[in-house]
Amino acid sequence: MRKFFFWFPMSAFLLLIWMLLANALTIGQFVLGSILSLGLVLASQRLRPLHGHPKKTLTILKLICLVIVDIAYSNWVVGILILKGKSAHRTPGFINIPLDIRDPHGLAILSCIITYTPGTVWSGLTEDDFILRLHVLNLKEESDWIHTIKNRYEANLIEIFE
Amino acid sequence: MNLILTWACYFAICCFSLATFCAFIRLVKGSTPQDRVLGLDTMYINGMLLIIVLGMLYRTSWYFDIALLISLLGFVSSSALSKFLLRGEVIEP
Amino acid sequence: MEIIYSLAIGVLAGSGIWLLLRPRTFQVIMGLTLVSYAVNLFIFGMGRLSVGSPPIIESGTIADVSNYADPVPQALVLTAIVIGFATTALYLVVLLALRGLSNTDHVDGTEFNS
Amino acid sequence: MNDIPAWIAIPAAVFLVTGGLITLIGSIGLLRFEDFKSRIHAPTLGNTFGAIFTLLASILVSFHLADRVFFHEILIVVFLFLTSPVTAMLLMRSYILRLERIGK
Amino acid sequence: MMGWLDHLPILPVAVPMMAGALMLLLKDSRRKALTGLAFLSVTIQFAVAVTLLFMTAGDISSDWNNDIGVYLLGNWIAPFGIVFVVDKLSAVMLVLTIVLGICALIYSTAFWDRVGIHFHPLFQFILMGLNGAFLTGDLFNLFVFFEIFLAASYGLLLHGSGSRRVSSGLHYITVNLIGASLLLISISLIYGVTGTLNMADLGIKAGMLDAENRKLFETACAILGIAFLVKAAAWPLNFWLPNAYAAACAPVATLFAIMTKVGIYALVRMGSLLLPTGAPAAFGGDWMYAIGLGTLLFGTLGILAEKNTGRLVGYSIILSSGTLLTALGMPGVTLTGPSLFYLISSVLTTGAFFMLVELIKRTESFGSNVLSVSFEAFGLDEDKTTDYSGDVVGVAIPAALAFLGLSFFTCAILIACMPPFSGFVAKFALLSSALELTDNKLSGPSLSAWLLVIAMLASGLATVIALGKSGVRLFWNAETLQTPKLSIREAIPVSVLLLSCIALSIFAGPVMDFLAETASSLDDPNQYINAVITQASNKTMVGGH
Amino acid sequence: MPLVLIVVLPFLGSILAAILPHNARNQESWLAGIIALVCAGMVIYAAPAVFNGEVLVQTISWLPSMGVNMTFRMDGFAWLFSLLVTIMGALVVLYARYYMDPADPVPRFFSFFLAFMGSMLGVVLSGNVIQLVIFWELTSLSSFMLIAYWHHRQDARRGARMALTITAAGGFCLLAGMLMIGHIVGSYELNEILASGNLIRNHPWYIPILVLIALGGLTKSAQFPFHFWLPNAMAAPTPVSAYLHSATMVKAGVFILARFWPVLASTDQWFWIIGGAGMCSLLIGAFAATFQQDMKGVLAYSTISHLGLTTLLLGLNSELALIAAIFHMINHATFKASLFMATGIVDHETGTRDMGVLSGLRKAMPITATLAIVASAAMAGVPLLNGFLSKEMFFSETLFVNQTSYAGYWLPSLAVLASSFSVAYSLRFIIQVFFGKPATDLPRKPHDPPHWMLFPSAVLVLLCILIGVFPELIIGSTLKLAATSILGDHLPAYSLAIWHGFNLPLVMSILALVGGVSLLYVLKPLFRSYPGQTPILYRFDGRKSFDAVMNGIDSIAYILLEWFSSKRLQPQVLWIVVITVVVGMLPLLGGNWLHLKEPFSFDPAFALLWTVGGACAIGAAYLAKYNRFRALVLSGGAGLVTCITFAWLSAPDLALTQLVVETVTVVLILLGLRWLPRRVIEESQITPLRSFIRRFRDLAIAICSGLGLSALVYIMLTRDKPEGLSAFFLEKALPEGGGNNVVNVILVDFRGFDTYGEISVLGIVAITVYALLRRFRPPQESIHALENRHEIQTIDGNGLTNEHSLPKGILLAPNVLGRLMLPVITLISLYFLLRGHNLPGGGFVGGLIFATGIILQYMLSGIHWVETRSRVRPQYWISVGLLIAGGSSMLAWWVGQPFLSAISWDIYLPVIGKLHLSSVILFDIGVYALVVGATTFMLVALAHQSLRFYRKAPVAESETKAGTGTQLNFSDRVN
Ligand code: NA
Ligand code: NA
Repeated sequence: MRKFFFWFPMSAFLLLIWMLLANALTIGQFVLGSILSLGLVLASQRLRPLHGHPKKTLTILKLICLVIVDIAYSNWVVGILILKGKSAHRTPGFINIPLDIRDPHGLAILSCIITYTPGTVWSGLTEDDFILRLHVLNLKEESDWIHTIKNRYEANLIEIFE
Repeated sequence: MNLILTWACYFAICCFSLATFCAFIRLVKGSTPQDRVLGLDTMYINGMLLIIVLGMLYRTSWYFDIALLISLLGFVSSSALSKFLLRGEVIEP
Repeated sequence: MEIIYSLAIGVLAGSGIWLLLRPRTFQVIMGLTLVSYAVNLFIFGMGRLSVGSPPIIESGTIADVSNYADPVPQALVLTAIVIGFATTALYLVVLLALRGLSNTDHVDGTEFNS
Repeated sequence: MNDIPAWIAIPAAVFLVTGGLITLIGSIGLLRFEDFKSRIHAPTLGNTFGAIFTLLASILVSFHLADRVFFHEILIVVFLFLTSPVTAMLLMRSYILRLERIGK
Repeated sequence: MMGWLDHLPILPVAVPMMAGALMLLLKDSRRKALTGLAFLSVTIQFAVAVTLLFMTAGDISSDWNNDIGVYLLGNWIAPFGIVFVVDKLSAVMLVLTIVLGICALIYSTAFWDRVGIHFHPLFQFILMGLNGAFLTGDLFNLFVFFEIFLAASYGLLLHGSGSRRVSSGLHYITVNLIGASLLLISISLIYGVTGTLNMADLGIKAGMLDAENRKLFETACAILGIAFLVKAAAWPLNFWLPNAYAAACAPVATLFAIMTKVGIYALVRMGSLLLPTGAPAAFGGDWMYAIGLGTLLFGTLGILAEKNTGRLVGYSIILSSGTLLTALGMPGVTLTGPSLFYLISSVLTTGAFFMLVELIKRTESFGSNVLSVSFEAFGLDEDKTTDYSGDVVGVAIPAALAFLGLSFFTCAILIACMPPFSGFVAKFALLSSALELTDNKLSGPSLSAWLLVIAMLASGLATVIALGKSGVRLFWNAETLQTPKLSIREAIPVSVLLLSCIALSIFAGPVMDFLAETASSLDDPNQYINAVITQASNKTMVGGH
Repeated sequence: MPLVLIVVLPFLGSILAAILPHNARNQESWLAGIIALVCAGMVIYAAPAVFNGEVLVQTISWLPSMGVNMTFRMDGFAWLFSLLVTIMGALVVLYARYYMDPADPVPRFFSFFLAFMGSMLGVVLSGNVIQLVIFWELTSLSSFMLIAYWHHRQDARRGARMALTITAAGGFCLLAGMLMIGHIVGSYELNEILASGNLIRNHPWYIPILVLIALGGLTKSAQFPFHFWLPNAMAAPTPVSAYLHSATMVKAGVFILARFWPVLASTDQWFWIIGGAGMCSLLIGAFAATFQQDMKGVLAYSTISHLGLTTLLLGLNSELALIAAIFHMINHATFKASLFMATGIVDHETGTRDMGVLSGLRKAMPITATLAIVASAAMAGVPLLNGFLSKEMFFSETLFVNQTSYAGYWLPSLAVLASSFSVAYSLRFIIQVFFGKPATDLPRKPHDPPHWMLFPSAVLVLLCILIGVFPELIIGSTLKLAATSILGDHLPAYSLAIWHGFNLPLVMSILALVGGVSLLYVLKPLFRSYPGQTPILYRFDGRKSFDAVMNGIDSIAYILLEWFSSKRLQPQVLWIVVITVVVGMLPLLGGNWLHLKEPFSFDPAFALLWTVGGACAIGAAYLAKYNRFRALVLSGGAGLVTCITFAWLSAPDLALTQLVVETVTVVLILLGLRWLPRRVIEESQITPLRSFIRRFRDLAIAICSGLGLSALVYIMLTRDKPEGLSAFFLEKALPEGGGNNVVNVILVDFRGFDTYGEISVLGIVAITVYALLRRFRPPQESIHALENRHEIQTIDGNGLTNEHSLPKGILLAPNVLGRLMLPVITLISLYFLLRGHNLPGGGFVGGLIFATGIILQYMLSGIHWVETRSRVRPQYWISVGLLIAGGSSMLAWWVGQPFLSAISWDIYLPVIGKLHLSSVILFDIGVYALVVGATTFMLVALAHQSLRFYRKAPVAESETKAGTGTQLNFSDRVN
C-alpha cells in the first residue's frame, strides 16, 4: 500500500496549493489541479527518490499547535531580549543533542521547526551518529532545551514519519 | 473604517521600510559576509511583507502573488550566497 | 514621489556609469546591472507614475482608461529585463573566458600600466 | 471603494501594527546583537509572527474583497516555514567553519 | 483571407527563425542535415527577398499601396500592433543581406562551421535579426531586432574562441550593450513624449508636438542618433570595430559587413520619416555630415596606418560608413541614390574582402596546415566527437594564388573606388551629385560638397597607397609564400561577391534608376506613412476570443 | 563596324590569355598579335570615313541618369593614336615573343598587356570624359601589373608602386577636373565639352580645372615634378617599356593635353603651367639622361625630356606648336620604341644593360647596332630622320613665342641647350655600347638575335627614315587629319619639308649637334669618376623623396590614428557617455523645464526604501573592485528595491519578473565569481595624482550623467501624458485580446513580435554561452586555490555520490527541503504560466520559476546526482520553445490571417465545462519552454566548469603543467 500510494501525500499537498491559488473553486480547476499534481509528482520522482509518509493526522495537528505555541513564546522572549539590548543577560551557546529520528523528512521538518522558531538555529548534524548541534540565543538550562527538542518535537515526528 | 486600515497600512509600511533599512545597515556594516547575506535575506522578507501591506492598502489581490513568489524563491539567492560562503562554489560536481 | 523616483534613477545610473568606466571586468558587469536597473525604471517612468492601478481589467466592466497605469512601458520593460538578463549572462561568460585565456580581469585583456 | 466593516478593519489594523512592530523589532535585533551567532536569531521574528500577523490582516481584507479563496495567505507561511531554514542552516554552518578557520 | 504572396513580408524573419530552432534539435555531428537545412533556409529567403524586390519595383503585380507592402502582425492595425513594411529600401537591404549570407554560408561549410558548435543556428538567427531590422516599422521592434542580430553576432564573433576573439568580443559587447541602453532610453523617451512607437505614426505625431515637447523629442532623437551611430561605427564611437571584425572568422566577418549598414539604414529611415516635420539634428544632416566626415578621415587614417590586413578591412568598413554618413548628411535627396549604390557596392566588396583576407593568410603559413594553426591560435581542445580531418581544406583549385591575387586586386580597386567597377561608379555618382547640389546657381557647390569631393578623392588615394602596399607585401614579397590550398567552396563565394560588384557596374544604369526612385520615395515619406496608417486589418476572423 | 569592338576585343583577349596554360608562349603571342592586328585592321578600316572628315561615334547606354554613357568617338586625332597603339602593340607582341623567357609566366604578361592595350584604346576613343577617366585609371592599373611583372625583384615592386601611386593620384585629379568641367558644361560628352571652350576658360573654376587636368596629364607623362616614377618603372620587362613608356601610356598625358587644348589652352596660365612643366622636363630629362649608366635609364630620362618637349610645344599656345607636338609624338614613339627594343636585345643577349660594362657590340651584333644607331640619330635630331623634322619645328616655334620680351631669348637658348644634351646622350649611348673595344667580361656571349626579334625594331627604324626623308608623303595627310580634328578646318600654314632654307632653326639644329658632341667631350671625366650619378640632380633623388613621403604618410597616419583612437575600452565608453550627455542636453538648453508639480503622494517609506536602494547602488559601485561578494549582495539589494518599486507603482508583472531575474542573476554571477582572481590591493604603477584625476573625471561624468537622467525623468514625470497607444490597448485587451492583464495581452498578442524577438535573444545568448564555455580554460590561480578548498571539504564531506540518495551532515535537511520544493515550485511556475493572460504572470515568469527550481536541485545535490537522475536537455527546450512560439504564430496562416494573429477555440467537455484553447496560450507555453531551457542551459553550463576543474586538478597536480586542459565531455549530458 505504502509503496503503491507513494504519490498521494505530495499530490494532495500540491492539489491543496493549486486550489488555494486558483481563482475559482470549480470542477475544472480541480481536474486540472489533480492532473498537474499527479503529473508533477510522477515527473519529479527520480529527483525525489525518498518519500515522506506522514500518518497520524491528529499527531500532526498536535505538533502544529505545539509549534505555534512555542513560536509565539519564543517571539515574546526574543523580542524582549532585543528591546532590552545590552542590559539583558543573554547566555548564547551551543548544545549537542543526539537524535533518534532517522527519517529524512522527519529530520527536515525538525530542522524547520527548530530554525523557524526564534531563538534556536540548527547549526550542524554529525554525519554518522546524528548528533544535532543547536545554537540557542538564551541558553539557561541545557536540559530544558534537550527536553523540548526530544520530547515535544522529535517524539511526535518519529510517530508521524516512522 | 477605511481610514483606520489605511493608517495602519501606512504605519506597517513605515515599520517594514525601517526594518529594511536596519537590514541594509547590517548588510553594509556586516563584519562577516554571513552578516551581509543575513541582511539581504531579511530585506527580502521585509520587502515581501511590505508588498502584502501595499496590497491591502490598494485593495487588490495581485500583490499577494508577488509576496508568494518572494516567499517561495526569496531564499534561493540568499542560500546560493550562503552555499558560496560554505563551499566556495554554488554548484558542486 | 516623482523626485525620489528621479533621483533613484540618477543614483543607479550614476553608479552604473562610474562602474562602466572602471577597468575591471567585474566592475563593468556590475555597472551594466545597475545601468539596466536605471534604464528599466526610466522606461517605466515614461508611462508616468501611478499607485494602485495596475493595468489589469476587471472582467465584466468597461475599462475606463484613466484608471489604469500605462501598460505599454511595462511591456517594454519586460522585454528590456529579459534582454538585460541575457546579456548579463553572456557578458559574465565572456569575462570568464577572457580571464581564463589572458589570466587577467582587465577589460582590455592585458594589464595596462595606466 | 466600498467601506470595510469595522469588524474587519479594526482587527486588521491591530494585526498590521503588531506585525509591523514585531518585524521592526526583529530587524533592530539584527543591528543590536553583537555577533553573527546571535544576530541570526533576530530576523526570525519577522519570519514568524511578523509575517503571521500581517498575513492575518491580509486574510481579513481579502475575505472582504472576496476575489480569491481567502485563506491562501497561509501558503506564504508554509513556504517560509519550509524554506527559511535552508539559508539559516547554511549560513550558520559557514560561520562556524569560518570561526574554526580563523581559530587555526 | 490572405493569399500566399501576402505572407511574404514575414518570411525573411520566420524562415530563419524556424530553421534555427530546428537546427537546435539536431546534434552538431549531423552536419549534412544542418547544412541542408541552412541552405534550404537561405534559398527560400533569397527567393522571397528577390520577389519582394520585384514587388516593390512594381514588376510583380501586387495590391500594395504605392508599391509599399504592409504586413500587420497579429492582425492589429498600425500604430497599435507591430507592422512590417517592405518598401524599396527594405527590399534592397534584404536582398543584399541574403546575398551576403549565402556567400558566407557557402564559405563557412569549408571549415568554419565545424570549429565550434552552434554555428548554423547562430547564422540563421543573425539573418533573422538583420532581416527583421530592415523590415520592421516599429521603433521598439527595431530595437528587438537589433538585439537579435547583435546577440547572434556576439556568438558568431566568439565562434572558435581564442583570446583575440574573446578580448575584442568583450569590447564589442560592452559598447553594444551601452548602445542598447541608449536605444532603450531614447525609444522610451520618444514614447513618453509622443505616445507612439510606430515609425510612420511617429512621423505624424512628431509634427504635432508643442515647442517644449518638441525639444524633449529632439533630445530623444539625439540619443537615438548616438545609438545608431554606434552601430554605424561613426567616429569616435567605433574603436572596437577593427579588432572585433578582424578577430571574427571570415564568414562571420563577411556577414558583419552589413551590420554597420543597419545603423545607416536606421538613420536613413528615421530621417526620412521625420522629414515632413523637420527631422531633428541627429537625423537632419549637419551633425551627420560632420560626424561622417570625421569618420571618413578616421577610416582613411586607419587604412594608411594599419599593417594587419584584417583590421585594414575593418577600417575600410569605417571608411565606407564615413562616406555614407557624409553623403547622406548632405542636404536634399540627390545624394541618397548614389549613397545607396555605394552602400551596396561597399557591402559586397568588404564582405568578399574579409573572406579573401583569410584565404590570403594561408599563403603566409603552411597552406595545408591551417588546422594546426587554428588549433593553436583558437585554443581548440581535443574534441573526441568531431573529426576535422581531411575535409577541412578541400581540393586545391588550380591557380589558387592567381585567383587570390586577382581577387585581391579587384577588391582593392573596389575599395579604393577606382575604375572600372561599382566602387568607381558609386564614387563618381556621389561626387557628381554633390557638385550638382547648389544652394543657388551663382554660388556653385557648397563648401560641404567640396569637402566631400576632396575627402573622397583623398581617401581613395590613401586606399590605393595602402592596399598597394599590402598587396605587394602579401603577394609579391616572399620566399615564404606558399601556394595555398583552397576549397572551391571558398573560392565560389568570393567570386560571386566580386562578380556581383562587376554586374553592379555593368547594370549601373537600371540599378541607379531604381535607387533614385528609392531615394525619391524616401524624400516623400508620406507614401510610406499613408501605406502604413491606412492598411486595414484582415477582417475575416475565424476563431474569436 | 562598331567602334566598341576595338576596345572590347583586347579585353576579351586578356581574359582568354589569362586562362591559357603557363607555358603557352607561342599561343599567347599569336593571340595577342592577332588581336592587335585585327584592331589595327579595324582602325584602318575606319580610315576612309575619318579621312573624309567624319567623326565616328557609337554610344552604348550605361548610366544615363548621371549623364555617363559609353561613347566611343573616333576623330582624326583618335584615329592616329589608335593606329599607333595597335600597330605598335603588334610589333611589341612580336618582339616580346622572343624576349620573354619560356620559364616566365607568360599568361600574366599577355593578359595584362592586352588589358593595357584595351585601356589605352579606350582612353583614345572615349567620347565621354568620365569614360575617359575610367580607361585612364585602367591604364595605370594594368601598367602597375606590367611593371611589377618580375615581382620577385624589389625594384620592380617599388617601381610599380611608385608608378601606380603617382599616376593614380593624377587620375583622381583628372576625375575631379572632369567632374568640374562636367558641372560647368552640363554634360560629360566630349563633343559638348570641346564646343564649350570659352565657357570654361571664362569660368571662375578655370584655374582649378586647369591645374587638376594638368596634374593628370603631367603625372601620366612623367613630367616635372612627377617625372621620377618613369626611371623606376624601368624594372619592367623591356617590351613593356617599349610599349608603355615610350609609345603609348606616357603619351596618354600629352594626348589629353592636346585633346583639351581647344578648351583649356591659349591662356597665360596654360602657358606657364604646361609650358613651364614641359620646359623643366625637357631640360632635366636631357641633363639626367646624359649621366645614366643603365641603357634603359638613358632612354627613360630621354623620354621625360622628349615628352617635355611635346608638353612645352603644347604649352606654347600656338596652333603650329600643337601640330609640331602631334608630329613629335609620332616621331618619338617610333624611334624610342625601337631603341627600347634594341636595348632589350642587348640586355637579352649580353645579360647586362650597364653601359660601363658594355662595349664594342657592333661587331657581335651588327644589325642591332645599325638599327640602334639610326634610331639614336633620330633621337638626336640628325637630318634626314624624323626626329630632326619635329625638332626643327620646335626650334622655330620657340622663336615665335613673344610672351614677354626676354622670353624671345631664353626660350630658344634653353631649347638649344636641351637639344645639345639630347645629342650628347644619344651619342654616348651609341658610343659606349656599340663602339670601342669589344667587351670580354659580359655575362653572355653576344650575337644578333633571331630575325623576327629584330623585325619590329627594323620596321620602326624604317619608319624613322621614311618620315625623315618623305615627311609629306608618309605622314603629311595623317598629321593634317589629326591637327584638323583638334583645331578645326582652319589650320595654319605649315610645311613638312626637309629643307626650309638656311634659317634660324637650322642654325639652332647645327648648334645643338655641335654642342652635343662637345658636351660629351667635356663631360667625359664626370662619367668616369661618378658613374651613373647625375651631378646636382642626384641630391633630389625622386625615389628617396617618394619613399620619404610615403614613410612620412605612414608614420603620421599612425601617430594620428593613435591620437584619434584607442585600443582600450575605457576611453570608448567614456566617449559614448560624454557624447550622449552633451548631445542629449543640447536641445534642452534654454528651456524652462522645471514645473514643480504637486506630488501626488509623499511617502517617507518610499524615500526610505530608495535611501536603501541608492545606498546599495553606490556601495556596489564603491566596492566592486576589491569586494566582489559585497558588491554583489549590495546590487541584490538594489534589485530588490527596484522590484518593490515596480510593485508599488502598479506594475505587478514587472515586479515578478524583476524578482526572479534578480534571483537567477545572483546565482549566475556567483557561479562566475568563483573563477575571478582573488583581488589583492596592489600598488598601481601610475602616479596617484593621475589616477586621482582620472577617477575624479569619471566621477564627475558619472554624476553629470546621473543628474541628467534624473532631470530628464523628472521633466517627463511632471508632464501630461500624450494621447497614446495605451488607451487602445486598455480598451481592446479584454474584448478583443481576451485577457484581463493588459501587459500580458500586449506581450503575447498586440506586440507579440517583441516577445518573439526577445525569446530569440535569450535562446541565442544561451547557445552562445554554452559554445563559449566549451572552450573555457580555468585560470591558473584557480587551480592553486585547490588546497584551500580541499580543507573545507574534508570537514563536511564531499557532495553526493550516486550510491547515496542524500548527503550526510549539514546538507541533509536542506536537501530534503529543496527536493520537496521542486514539485511545488514547478506547480507554481505552471500556475503563473497559465493565468498570465488574466493576472500577473506569464510564460517568462513561469519559465524562470521552473528554472530556479532546477537550479536549486543543482545547488543542493550537485551536478552528478541531478544529471544521472534527470534527462533535462536544455537545448531541446530552447528549440522546442522557439518552434512552439513560431508554430503558434503560424497557425494563423491556416485560417488566412497574418502571422501571430490570435486564434482560439472553445471546447465543451463534460464535467469540466468550457475549455478555452488559444494560440496565445500556446505562444506563452513556447516562451515558458524557451526560458526554462535557456536559463538552465546557461547556469548549468557555467556550473559544469567546476566539474572540469576537478577533473583537471589531479592532472595539474601530478604534472605541474596546468593550463593545457583536457576537454570536458559533458556535452552528452547537458546537450
Ligand atoms: Na530560529
Ligand atoms: Na504576463
